[in-house]
Amino acid sequence: MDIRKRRYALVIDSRKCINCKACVVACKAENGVPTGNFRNWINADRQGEYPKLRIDFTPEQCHHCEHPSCVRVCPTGASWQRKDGIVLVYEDDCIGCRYCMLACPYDARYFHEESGTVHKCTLCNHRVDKGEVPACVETCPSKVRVFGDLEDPAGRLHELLATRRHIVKEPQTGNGPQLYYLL
Amino acid sequence: MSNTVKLLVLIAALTLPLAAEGGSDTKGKFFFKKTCKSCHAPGGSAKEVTPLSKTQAQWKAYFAAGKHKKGAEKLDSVLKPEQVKDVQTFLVNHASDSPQPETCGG
Amino acid sequence: MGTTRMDRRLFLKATGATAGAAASIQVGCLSYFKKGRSATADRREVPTTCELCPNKCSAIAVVEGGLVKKLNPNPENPKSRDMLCARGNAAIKQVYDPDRIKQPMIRVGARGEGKWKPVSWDEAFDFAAKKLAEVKEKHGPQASLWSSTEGFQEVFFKNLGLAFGSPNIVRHPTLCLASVNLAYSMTFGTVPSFDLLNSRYVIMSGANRFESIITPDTMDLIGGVMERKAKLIYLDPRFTVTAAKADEWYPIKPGTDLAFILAMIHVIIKENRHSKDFIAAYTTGFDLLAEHVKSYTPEWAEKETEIPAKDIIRIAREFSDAAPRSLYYAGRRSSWYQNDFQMRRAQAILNAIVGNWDQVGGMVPNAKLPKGEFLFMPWDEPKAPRVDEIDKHFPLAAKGDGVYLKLRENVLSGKPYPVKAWMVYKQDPMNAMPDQAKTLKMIEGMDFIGVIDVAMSDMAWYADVVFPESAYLERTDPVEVMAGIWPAVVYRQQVVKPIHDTKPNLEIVQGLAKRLGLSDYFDYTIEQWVDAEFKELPIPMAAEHMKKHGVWAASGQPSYGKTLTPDHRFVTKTGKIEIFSERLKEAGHDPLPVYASPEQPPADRFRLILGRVGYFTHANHSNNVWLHEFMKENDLWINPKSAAKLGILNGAIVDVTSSVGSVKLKARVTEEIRPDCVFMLHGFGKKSKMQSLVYNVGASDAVILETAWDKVSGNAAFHETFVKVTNA
Amino acid sequence: MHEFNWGLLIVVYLFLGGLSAGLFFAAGLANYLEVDGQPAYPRIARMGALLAPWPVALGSALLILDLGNWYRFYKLFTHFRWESPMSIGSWLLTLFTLIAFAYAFAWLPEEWRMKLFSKVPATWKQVHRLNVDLSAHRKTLAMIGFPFSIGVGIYTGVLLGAVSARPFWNTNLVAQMFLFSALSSGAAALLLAMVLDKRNPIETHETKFLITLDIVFISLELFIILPYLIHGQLSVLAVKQALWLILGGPYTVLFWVFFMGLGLLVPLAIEVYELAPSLLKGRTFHGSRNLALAASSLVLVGGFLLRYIFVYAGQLSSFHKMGMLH
Repeated sequence: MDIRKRRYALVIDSRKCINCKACVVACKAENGVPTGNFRNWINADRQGEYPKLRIDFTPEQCHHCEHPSCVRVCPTGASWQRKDGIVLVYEDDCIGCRYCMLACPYDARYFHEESGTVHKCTLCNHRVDKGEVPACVETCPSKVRVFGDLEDPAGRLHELLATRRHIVKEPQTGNGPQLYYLL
Repeated sequence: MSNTVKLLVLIAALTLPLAAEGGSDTKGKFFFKKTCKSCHAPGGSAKEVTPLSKTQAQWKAYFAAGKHKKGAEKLDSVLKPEQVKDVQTFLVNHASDSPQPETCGG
Repeated sequence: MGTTRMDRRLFLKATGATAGAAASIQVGCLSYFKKGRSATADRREVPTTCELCPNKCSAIAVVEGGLVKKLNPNPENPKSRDMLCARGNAAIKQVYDPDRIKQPMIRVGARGEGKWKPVSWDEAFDFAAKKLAEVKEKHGPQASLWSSTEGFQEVFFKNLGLAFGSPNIVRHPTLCLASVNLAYSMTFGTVPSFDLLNSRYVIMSGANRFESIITPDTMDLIGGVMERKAKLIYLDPRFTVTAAKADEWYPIKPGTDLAFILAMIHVIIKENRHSKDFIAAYTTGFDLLAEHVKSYTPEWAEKETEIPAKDIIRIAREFSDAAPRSLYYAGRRSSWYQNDFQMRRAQAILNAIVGNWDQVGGMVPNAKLPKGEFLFMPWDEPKAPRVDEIDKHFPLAAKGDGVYLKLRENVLSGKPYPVKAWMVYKQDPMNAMPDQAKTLKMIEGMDFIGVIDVAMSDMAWYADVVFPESAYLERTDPVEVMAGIWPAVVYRQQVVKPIHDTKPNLEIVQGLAKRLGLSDYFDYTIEQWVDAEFKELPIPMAAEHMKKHGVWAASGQPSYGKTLTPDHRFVTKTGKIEIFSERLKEAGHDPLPVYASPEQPPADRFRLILGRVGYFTHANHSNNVWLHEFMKENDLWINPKSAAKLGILNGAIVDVTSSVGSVKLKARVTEEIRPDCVFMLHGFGKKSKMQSLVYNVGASDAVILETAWDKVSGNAAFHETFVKVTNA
Repeated sequence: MHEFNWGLLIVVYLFLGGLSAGLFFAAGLANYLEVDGQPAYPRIARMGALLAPWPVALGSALLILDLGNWYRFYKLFTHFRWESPMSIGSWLLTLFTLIAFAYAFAWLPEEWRMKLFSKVPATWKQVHRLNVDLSAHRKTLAMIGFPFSIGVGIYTGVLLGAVSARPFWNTNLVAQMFLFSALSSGAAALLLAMVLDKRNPIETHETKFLITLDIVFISLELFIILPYLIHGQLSVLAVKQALWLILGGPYTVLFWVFFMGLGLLVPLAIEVYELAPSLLKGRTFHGSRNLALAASSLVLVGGFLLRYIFVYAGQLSSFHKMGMLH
């Protein structure tokens, strides 16, 4: 097995996002997300006055932060982070206090009524571990999302982040978000 | 085809009655695919033929001549007379200058 | 496999290439690496073909414990570009929808009352066959109407109608894109594809490609526009997602697109920017066109369209400069105005004179792939003429499709002959046709109505007998060749067994045929049919390949310019691209597009415009729980200025009234629409209680739309209705 | 993406936790104050001691009920995560509750204690070993309990204040605000209980003491709320936008009219009105029973509202959503 260090992240070219929501449904199917809850979604920011108008779409989900506040506040350690950066909830330890939901600057978590625990984007770790890409990335028609390993210097992420201007959202929270939005 | 032949075909086409009345397009397609296409298919024993191979006038002329195998054989020997009429209807309806607006699906 | 394989990473690199590398043609990068498919005892992966919209994307269904768990995109199909859209992903919920029709049903209450008796298939077949036979006996076979929508199994349904002896097969195109198809067919002899992947300049009239449906065109264009390789000019009275992504958006005055196009042609010819060599070699009638457009100046067009003349001139120049890599995009659903055909013709002509035919980044005639055909016994031609009198009124239109609205008029009037039985496959005329009251009247006049569908559409709700069709994931369908720039063959095979007492359409058709004495014409199984089709595919072990991969694409290398040889004959009357059309002249239509100002709404009315959103397909799927979450009802878009005048507040309930009906909708007061228009989305306000999420929620546009059609193609014109909006 | 993941149960829990802390603190303080070597307020000390453990016990029960999996609450104690305020809080709360119960036990009158243990079966020897007189250790227990009570008072604020994702909460002033509100609520609750206890009518000096205590705590609370508002206005945009929730947004009326007005300023005015003559002019303090009732009840309502407003408004505040809230 390859024991090279990995750091998974997503680069998002949100200019290409057309709000088709394929990613949202793919995630629902892949992860059995209940009706009314979402692990990923698309924000639409509409501005201007007729006829000078604009709409900006930005896909959102867990940012799999470097220093995730959700993991920090969890009283039982149920919220945890893998070495490769993926932030997960170990359901057996989750008592359902929902403190992590308040602590997430992106509102990326939801309470699963049936299990009484908190669920969130897993970056499709079950797929990633098989060498596949997350369901949202795979299905995206306009290829807004690029999944990859930041530790791979030859990887697509490095190339994009080196050549394109980008931002992260709410860096002031100190969470170190790992969803990179291209400008 | 030499130019002379082309010319002759053209003259023939213009002088012959233009319509093949009463044939069935559906049946024509069936017999064309079943009989003609058994040889006139890509990689078949004879040159590929499709309705688009000729114009309406050219098809009519061809059927008026009623010959097959470069004129060596009568069409009647391959298809029954009624089938010939059906095939003619089909080929004329779908000839290279026929009005056949494209549709969607189906 | 003979296809060029390419790593996804490389593909992204290729599409992400900078403008500096603009000269490179992006081809051959459409098949990616094959994803590892794991197989455990309980888990199967079955390739299939999506049916939720007409694009036919390839999908790989993941089955666990006998249930479809997930649909993944199949990278091998160039036409689905390794994606599935929201609808495609949500197809699982079509199968497991609690509202599905679970067994055949016969109506017991009044029509539309919703009282049903579950019956066996035998009972349903016997009942329908008896009714059909009665109508045939009394009024002749032509008294039956067979209407259907595009789909792999549509052919069987259509054939049943024909074998039954009815000429009255009526399909969806005249509610859809018949005007485009006819306009391009009349000009080029075929409807080409648009090479948006390589185009540098694209103009779209209201074709809302980034929002209403997701196809390769969507993906190619968004890449091009966002990587600054292509410029997109977009005309639409409404600020859509496409408008938001376009380089320039013009809220054109509705119905005046033809003026814009004619002015562009005027500028291009006046400034000598047309492609002279191409025109000389491949077209006829250019001189007549040059004369014809002399009066259509940009200044004149500015008054008509409200687009500044200087912009029209600039766009015309940019368009011709970018040629042949420039396109006036044809659009999909197209039927807006009564001059729609001529507007599309003008687009085709504009494209022709800049010489973008069969060029990289231009319009490309579709490449096809050979496929075998199952030869079944042919029936006698129906004896009666079509009830819509297509030969008389629309001699150029596609005969096999019929003209829907004219057909309804004639059925209602009983002339030229009565139509008393209506069989419907996969279609919802209740919502698809304007003026629902008329459709209801037509329903009332029927002695018998039978509907075949997966879900209980509004049409099914009004039927006498409902035959539940198996969902696409539950059945095997005929093989389909997808012609295009990158042609492919796709196959839909059964993924899971039907979960309810449903049947594939072929078996339903056979059940009816047997009782109608028509079995001889349907004496085959779907497997035989499909095997015959596999036989002529130009690949070894075709059947095995298709079952394993679900799709076969040619090398992925498109070829351009095949028709640009001196001896190529276009499938037109002259064998050339017909700028001037003798055939149109013969049929009594304008041989060159003539502009007439559209009627404008009076001061107290608005023009109602319609649209689609890619979460739903027409009136379908708004009841799909995963898609319904994105849009729970439709609303009425109205500009704040207009709303203020009427005292309408955002979110208030308003009455929207036309000459044929009235609906209630929530007002969405938004800057994103012209002040003289209001907009509503299609697909809500269902009458069927078995569409429980959208039953009586929002409103159906069909209730208020007035009947109008394009003069040449007979295509329904959906933007010709003026409505009054008042606080409810 | 539900807007409110924490609801009324959490509000009640935060309020009750603070109330216990305040009760314990006031009671402990009363225990330490002496006049001529004699406890100055023994009845206050006892009343507070006996009341203190119950609110927090009830509050903790509510908290557990609010969990998605209440039976997994024990997992809070199989882990200790120093980074998580909730983890620290759970331990703090538990220890405080135990101390508060022990302290209450130490204040239990002899006959009550005997009566209690008489109900325990004689065979339960281990239990009977607990039947000891702790009254001599009251001061020690109060001393141990003080930091815990302050800790619990602060913790209820830190629980919110530590959430960096919510600009409405994320300032160190929230902890102080909650602490002083807790202490004030404790004093007010004691006053209320003493006034309501008709068998042992409250004495004037007791009223005076509790009112004085409450005035001090309310004033301190006000001195935190003002900088909270001012600082927020001068802070980064997100915090400023978050404050809009109580400065024009949906919680404005609740905050200013009900919390600041009825819950803080009105009781403060009543208490000052009662105390001022004796303090400034040296007149005898009378202490109106009705005014004491009104003031103490209003303080409790205010304490509850503060937590209500913070729990709800705080959840609405967010760095990326605030711009769209306006």
